[in-house]
Amino acid sequence: MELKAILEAALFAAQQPVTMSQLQGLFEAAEQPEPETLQATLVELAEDYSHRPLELILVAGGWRFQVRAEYSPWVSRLFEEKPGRYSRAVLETLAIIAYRQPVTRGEIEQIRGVAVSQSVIRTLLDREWVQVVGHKEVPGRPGLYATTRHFLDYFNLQSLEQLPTLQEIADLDSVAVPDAVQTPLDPNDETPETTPITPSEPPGGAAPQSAEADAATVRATPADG
Amino acid sequence: MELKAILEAALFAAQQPVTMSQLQGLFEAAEQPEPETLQATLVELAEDYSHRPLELILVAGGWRFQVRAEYSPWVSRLFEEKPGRYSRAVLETLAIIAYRQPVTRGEIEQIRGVAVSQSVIRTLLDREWVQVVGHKEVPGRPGLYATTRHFLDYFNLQSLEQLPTLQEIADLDSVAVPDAVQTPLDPNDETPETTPITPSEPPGGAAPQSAEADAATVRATPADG
Amino acid sequence: MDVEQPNTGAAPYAMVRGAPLTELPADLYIPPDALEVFLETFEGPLDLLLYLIKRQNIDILDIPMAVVTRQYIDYIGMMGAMRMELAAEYLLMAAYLAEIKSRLLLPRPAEAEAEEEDPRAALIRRLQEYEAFKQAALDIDALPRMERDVFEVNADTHRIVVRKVYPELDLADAIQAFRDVLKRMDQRSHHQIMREPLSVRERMSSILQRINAGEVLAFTGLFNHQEGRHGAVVAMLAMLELAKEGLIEIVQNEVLGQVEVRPRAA
Repeated sequence: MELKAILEAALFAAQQPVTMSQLQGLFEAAEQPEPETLQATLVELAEDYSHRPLELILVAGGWRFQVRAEYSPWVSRLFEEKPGRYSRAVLETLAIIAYRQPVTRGEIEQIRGVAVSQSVIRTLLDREWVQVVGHKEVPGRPGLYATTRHFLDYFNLQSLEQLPTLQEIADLDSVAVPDAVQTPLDPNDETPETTPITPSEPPGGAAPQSAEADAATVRATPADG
Repeated sequence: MELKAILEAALFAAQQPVTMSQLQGLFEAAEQPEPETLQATLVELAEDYSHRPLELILVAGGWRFQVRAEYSPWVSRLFEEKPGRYSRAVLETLAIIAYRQPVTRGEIEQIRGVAVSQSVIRTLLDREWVQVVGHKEVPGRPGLYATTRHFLDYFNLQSLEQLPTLQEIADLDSVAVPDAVQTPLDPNDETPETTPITPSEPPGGAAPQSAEADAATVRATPADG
Repeated sequence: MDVEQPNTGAAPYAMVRGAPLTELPADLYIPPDALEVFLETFEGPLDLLLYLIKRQNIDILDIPMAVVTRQYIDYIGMMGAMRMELAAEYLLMAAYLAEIKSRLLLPRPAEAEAEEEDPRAALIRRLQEYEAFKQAALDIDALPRMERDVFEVNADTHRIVVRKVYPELDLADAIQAFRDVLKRMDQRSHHQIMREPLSVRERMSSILQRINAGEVLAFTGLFNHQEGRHGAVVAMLAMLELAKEGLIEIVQNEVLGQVEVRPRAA
């Protein structure tokens, strides 16, 4: 039996990403392929699929076949349940855990400036995207949250390093400390605020760009006087 | 997007066989392929896979991809569970069956002083170390368990006689617990019971008296020839 | 249409520039539902502040505290006027902003200025940090995700034959376990267990097995000449034991006929 075909069969049979050592374990000790051979064959297999509706990719948990994103308009019709949309609270909390792990709930709240509800944490734990990896040795011994391998697998990542780069936080030293007097003198200060605050975004306007869009609109108005 | 590729994507994404009407439902009403076209495309797709480790087949519920049986020797290893260890109950039950065969579950329980779960028996039957060699003609007709040829083979024995005798086992025991030495050697021992675990009524309803009755008879016979 | 006004006799909506705000600005119309939606779109005071800043295209590093503070407090005031449940964090932020503003207004000696941090620094840092994570949340949401963008492949595996892997067992462990059983047993039973040689028990099993397989055994067929005297004794004992336990019948159908061994009828 050809090595490539065996790997292909196993990768399709597995319900999860398959690690290199699992792939080696498919063979009797005497017949195990060298890691280099295995690696080369997997790359070759991935190339074989380059024009197929499936792709063979490497994520944190190992190698897996998946249906390409281009097909989701059709494939998603197979599933009655629509994939969950996550609230901003869930996504922001996930982002903070991903970039700042291990982190306590208190620290997350500190960054978000608002309480993090139990249901948000629950959602992330239930999805197995985050887990408690320890407890901080401070009063109350709060849990320390970190992302899981499943999180990486789910978001098609091999490691945390592949996360989008976090926006840089400008060095405050470079900020010109303005004259204390200047600010109150700001001409805007005298103008009463008249900008209508009617939301321009429809409900569900947690839409990513809403804030920017609003800003643009408002800028165009003479409201700022 | 090519029809065949869309079908391929959907068939791989589905967790169950996909019916023709589900496949049609992947498309907007205006774009739905004719049933004949769909059918012909599926047959073509199945042919594409004729030399692959997977096959596209039609089962009662619809079409599905499956891993070919020839790959079992390798793929099987993905699903093999790591063997654990046998519980104490399994070890004791096996030993009792070996030394006291043919024996009912009720009799085993009487000797062990605790119940023997069905899963313990199941484990030994699955392993083909023991088998039912008959049924005792008492209410419930409980099965009589005995060891198998396979049991002897596994432990490299030619016959049960190669097992240590009970006397040898008892002697081993006596090394650890010296005051127990006398007891087994003296057939007329009058010492009151010292072990708190008195076997209670066997659940299997196996006549508890038979063993004692036997004992008397057999003791009188020249057992060792 | 005017927003319903609360009784002005009691608490003002908010303090704006030191004066109680008891009336909503006349040109400020907010449909009640809209405000609710509006508030829900904010993830907290930092989010609201960021919105106010971005809306005016102000550099986050150079926030005009007075403007932002006033706008912020106006919003809080209006939300209060709408009798909306407002998270404590929003009120806390209002107080914090007011504090920064007042510190900026205080004249500071020149020498102290160099050492003293801009009172806005901490706020700016928090806003920047929050903004970074707000963006990161969007970035993560945009990653190709299982179940939404890409799909796990499923191939049926029921034709794959899975070998069962069993634990290994050392005979010594089983014997050790048996020793423990013997130790636990009461002494009388112990004797009963002790009495029979294993060869007899083994023979009992094999006779039963043959009978249950449907064989009618001739009594004489149970003896194997090659086993010699010892074997004959074992066979005899096994048979007697089986008969005694009521597991077999030894019958002779006619006088001087063949003696047969068969399972005992129920």
